[in-house]
Amino acid sequence: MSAGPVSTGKAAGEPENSEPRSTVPAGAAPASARVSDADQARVAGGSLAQQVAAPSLAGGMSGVASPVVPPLRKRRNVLLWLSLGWMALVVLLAALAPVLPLADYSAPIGFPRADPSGELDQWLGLDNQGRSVLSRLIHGAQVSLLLGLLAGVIATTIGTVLGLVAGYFRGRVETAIMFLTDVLLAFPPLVLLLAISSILRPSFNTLLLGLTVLVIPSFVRISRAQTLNWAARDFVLAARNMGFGRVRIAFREVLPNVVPSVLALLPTIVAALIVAEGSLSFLGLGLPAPTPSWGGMISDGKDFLRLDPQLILIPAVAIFLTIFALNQIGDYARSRFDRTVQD
Amino acid sequence: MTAATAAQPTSPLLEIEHLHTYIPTVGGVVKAVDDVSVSLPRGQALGVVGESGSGKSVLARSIMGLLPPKVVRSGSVRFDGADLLTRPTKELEGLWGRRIAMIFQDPSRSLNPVVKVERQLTEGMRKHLGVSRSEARTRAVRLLNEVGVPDPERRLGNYPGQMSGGMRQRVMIAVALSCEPDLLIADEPTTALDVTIQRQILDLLERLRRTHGMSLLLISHDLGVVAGRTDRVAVMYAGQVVESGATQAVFARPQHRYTERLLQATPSVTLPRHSRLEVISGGLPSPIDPPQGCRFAPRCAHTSQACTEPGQRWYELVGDDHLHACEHPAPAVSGRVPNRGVSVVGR
Amino acid sequence: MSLAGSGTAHLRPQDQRLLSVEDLHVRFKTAGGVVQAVSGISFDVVRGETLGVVGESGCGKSTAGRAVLRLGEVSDGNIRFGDTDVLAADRKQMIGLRSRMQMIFQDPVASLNPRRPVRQLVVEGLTVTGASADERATRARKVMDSVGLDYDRFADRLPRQLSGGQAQRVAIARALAVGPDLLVCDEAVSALDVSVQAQVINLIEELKAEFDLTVVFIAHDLGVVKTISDRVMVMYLGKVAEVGEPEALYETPAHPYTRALLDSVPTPEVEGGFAGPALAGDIPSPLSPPSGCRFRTRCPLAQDKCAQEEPQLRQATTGQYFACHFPLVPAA
Amino acid sequence: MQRHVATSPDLREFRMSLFVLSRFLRAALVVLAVTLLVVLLMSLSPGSVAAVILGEQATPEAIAELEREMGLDRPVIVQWFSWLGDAVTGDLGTSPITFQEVSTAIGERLPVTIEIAVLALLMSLAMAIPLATIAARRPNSATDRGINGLTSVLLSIPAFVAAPVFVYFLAVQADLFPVTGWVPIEDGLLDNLHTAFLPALCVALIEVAGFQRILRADLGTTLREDYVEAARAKGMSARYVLWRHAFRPSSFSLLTVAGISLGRLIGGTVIVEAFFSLPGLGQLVAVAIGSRDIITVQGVVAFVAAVYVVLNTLVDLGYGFLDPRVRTAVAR
Repeated sequence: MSAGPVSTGKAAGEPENSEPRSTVPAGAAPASARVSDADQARVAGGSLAQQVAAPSLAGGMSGVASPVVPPLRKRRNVLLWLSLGWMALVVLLAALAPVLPLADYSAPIGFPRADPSGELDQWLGLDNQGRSVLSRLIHGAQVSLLLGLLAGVIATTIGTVLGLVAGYFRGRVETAIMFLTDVLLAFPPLVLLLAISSILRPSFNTLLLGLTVLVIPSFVRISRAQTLNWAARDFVLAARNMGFGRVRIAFREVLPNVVPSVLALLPTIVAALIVAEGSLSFLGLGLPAPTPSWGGMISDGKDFLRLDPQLILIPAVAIFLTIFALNQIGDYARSRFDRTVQD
Repeated sequence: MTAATAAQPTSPLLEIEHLHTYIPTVGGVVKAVDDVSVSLPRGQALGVVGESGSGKSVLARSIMGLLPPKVVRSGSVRFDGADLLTRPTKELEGLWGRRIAMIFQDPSRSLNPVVKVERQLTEGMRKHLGVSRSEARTRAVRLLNEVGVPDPERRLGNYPGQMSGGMRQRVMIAVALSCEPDLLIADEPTTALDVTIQRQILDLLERLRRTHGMSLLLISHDLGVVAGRTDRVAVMYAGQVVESGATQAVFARPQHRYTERLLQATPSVTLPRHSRLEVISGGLPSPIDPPQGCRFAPRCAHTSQACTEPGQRWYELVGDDHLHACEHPAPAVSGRVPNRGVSVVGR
Repeated sequence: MSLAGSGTAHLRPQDQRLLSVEDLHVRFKTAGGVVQAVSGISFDVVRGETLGVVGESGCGKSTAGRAVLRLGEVSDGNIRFGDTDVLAADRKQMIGLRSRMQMIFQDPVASLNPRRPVRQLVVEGLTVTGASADERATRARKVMDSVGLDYDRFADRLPRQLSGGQAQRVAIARALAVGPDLLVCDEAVSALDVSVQAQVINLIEELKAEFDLTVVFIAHDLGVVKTISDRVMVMYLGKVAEVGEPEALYETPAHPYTRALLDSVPTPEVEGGFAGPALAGDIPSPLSPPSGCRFRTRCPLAQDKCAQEEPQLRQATTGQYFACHFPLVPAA
Repeated sequence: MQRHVATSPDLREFRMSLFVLSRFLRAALVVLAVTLLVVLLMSLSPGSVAAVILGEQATPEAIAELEREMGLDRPVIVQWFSWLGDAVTGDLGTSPITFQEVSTAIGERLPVTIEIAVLALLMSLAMAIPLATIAARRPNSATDRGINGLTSVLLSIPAFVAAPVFVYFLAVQADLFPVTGWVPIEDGLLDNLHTAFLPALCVALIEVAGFQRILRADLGTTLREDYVEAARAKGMSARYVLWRHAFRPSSFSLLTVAGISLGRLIGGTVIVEAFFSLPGLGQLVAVAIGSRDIITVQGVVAFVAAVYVVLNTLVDLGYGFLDPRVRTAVAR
């Protein structure tokens, strides 16, 4: 009633209707009893009112109390914190690898396949060439993480822009971009990687190129789908109505809404990239020896499976935990930032 | 509405007393329905009106028992004498569709898009009435005819996507009608439809209710929809009923300040050009932590200390079978209400 | 009078019009064929008045509203705003025009970018004209004040932290900020609850007077349109059925469709809830609209002539204009 | 705007076949582009096939001579056309290393790869479907979260980790399966499955999570639909509603993803084929890449891409036939 004091006409001068109210304490009356006729009184407006039983007084008075319901507690996501902890540890160790007091990853320091012992370098034992497994594990993390992250970030950038352009500007540009995406998707991924690394000789740069190309289509697709979704909303029309140009609307209005969903995909994609890199190394087409890599360590260890399974189990556990942690973080990111999941 | 109950010669078909429906969420417990008592006599139509957030849709689902497991209900919902709140789901499933049927707001979403009309229409009959496939089909054709779906034989083979919104709602009504239920709960049955189609559906509901002797619980945010098509009405606000009574009486002499305001805020086709609408200032109270006493008090212009005392106190307007929970009821002659008897146009 | 459209008899003298639309056609290509969303409608809006546009879904009212602002495709027709030909305007002219014509959308929350705070949203339009940050902040305060939103309380909120009514106020403030002459409200109150709807309608009325606005108010609610409009246009399946002053149109409708619409409005004021009989049948597909009069398939008065000949707009003795061969009120 | 559109059956059929045709045309174009890309990639390779054939002692003149004979000195585009011309007749060339026709080599290896891929797909679906259905029944319950955790674990076991670890525990320690080797299906189905089980399991695990999640998510969405509530309100039991109303509309994305997975698996069994020494396509291509047998690589990649694209197109079309919503949308 924003009109002020003169709205209902009668409101100001109207007598208080509280007089006729029964003096019987409301909740005391039995649920179906009526207040006796003596309590009736004429109300100024002409209506006859009487108080009847109060069906709803709080507390035990009316017979049925409101139910006691504990509110839902926000679940603490223990796995998420453990995952973040593990990733922090891996990143930290990988980053500090050069300055850690570790043996050289490429030089033998004892008997091949020596069992683990108390010394730091031999803490996880030695590999089939007598090199420190711990040192190779930590240095291997460096390569895997760096490749996965770099390829992921580059692909995110390229993929998001391509998807945005395809989804917002439509027409021929979209046809061309989506056709290229389909072509890339049609390549068997591992075969594509194998081909690239065998033709161009495996090096950090060729692997980076291969891995980036491999995952760009995923980002193009999600970015385009998100763009289509957001561009159909009225705020985009409102922005056009304000006189903004198409490029500005695409990048200033639509893009900020698309980015969270795309970024939420990043951890999962990084995990997939680490798997891809591991697979290549496992097939012997990763970075050339003696550069260590987790996939390569498993490959090296597989001939000694019967007697020294730890050579495989140690890198296997490291890979498993890392992928698991990244996927957990990815799940959380998607549930938190991907608006389409919630809608 | 216990007082009203006592006055009824026979027991009502549906009698809800002190119904609470609380929904636990991470932010707190939403008191979606908070101590509601209403009853629906046999063969009558009860309207429930309220704006969004008033709890009217949750009320419908609480009656049925169609709620997620975490939702907590207390009080009682007696349907033909039996308290539905305490019945196991298995037993309720025998009731749903058979004795209580329900139709929903958006017919394009309440029919399964990938299942043909025939199965959606016959599965209830096959389960509850145990009729054969061909018998169910015959009945289905008859039902579609009755609800005014042209060419029913062909329609049975259609998917819902191949029909218009009005046709889909007719099919939904046929589904609801298929086992001759005693009670039909219609939750905003025409909100998603155009006004001329809404009219057709309301007329259809009215006709079927009379020919089948059904009771109807009609839930709507639209006062007009409820006004013409119900015998009794309950007005809900923030999870509670604030006023109830014979529909004519409530609309002619609204007592609760909320009802009064709601009527006045509704733009009518009889209003003169640029007439200033009466508005209800402010917004809905928090459903988690509602104000004590009258929940409308924070938005009301006629409040006193009494309004903030905990609980609702009920008053009856004698002669009208008309209850309200307002400490400062609207005078019978107030605002535009008396003028509302004028027909839309002179014809 | 153009023969292709449904007539232009109802248009007022050129010098009074702020906006005039003549023989507007909008056709969409879909997988199922060509949708005739708007088929040759004409209307005008005089400075300072409110034109209400009513009709059921698919009647083309929103499409027409968007066409006026060039927010949608226009297949054919002529739209003039002041002395500018809207459809022929180049980029630069269009930017100027945009600030003079603003739109309010149905879903207020969806019409606001979810990632921007209210403070930025309300002055979004000023960045086009290159206003300084200071100017924008001052203006934001001022327009928010005009629509009744407390700057300090709402400035930093995001759209999802607003109620429907508050979001619609923000949208109105955003439109006001650029100083428009014309406000097109596309179902601007349809998504709101009755109590909030009344607040927004009153607000639009107040602002109209305060800022000297001309309004095109598109809605499906006949009551809402009646209260707010100086002139009402009833549309059916892409055509104008009837147009005129609200009193004449609501009290003595000439077109059977207008009559049917009014009779379909449920009202607490009449015994039985409705003033007249129901209208049979469904709205036909806009892919293949009926020949002649588009309403004839549902019209209780339809005759052979209605299928063969499209009715043109004529004036009724009661003042309004209608497009019907067999009107309820005789033609003047 | 949803409305009923009556289209004649003939027109509907025509639109449908147009749609199918356009999908296959697109698929053919994608395969063409893949082969072109392969040829381009191969041409970037330092050192030609000729050099590989002639060995390290070959003189540059001899290499150039052989290159001319093989047509490798022509522009890439010309080489592509000539390869394409042969390929459409089924001739994918002859390996200069093994002197085997590439098409014959593919024919020999394909059954092994297909068996592993299909077996893996069936295994993962057999795990994913029950897990998803159980989880969807009680959203956010301990069971739901437990199942989600389990699939997260499975998702984190890549084939190159699974293969040696499973072999160590199930073959070396428990002696349930052979460590490596392959018994063709002709030599007995049981023995064949005995050798195929572990490799298939290794690639199946990582697929489970994807399948489970997509079905779980779709079931979750579907179970919140009004029509599910409406079916419950009819008195249908929760189990009936889950299987007869919710499952089908929820299974379409799973179907798509499974189809794509099958395509991907056919080109992605390289790791297990290498580890378990299985005579499949993956091994063929791995060996070919190792020996720089470009002709074979080119043939296999083109073949696998074609299989992948055709499978995807079929799944896409199958979608349309299974989902009446899509069907009506296209046929309109």
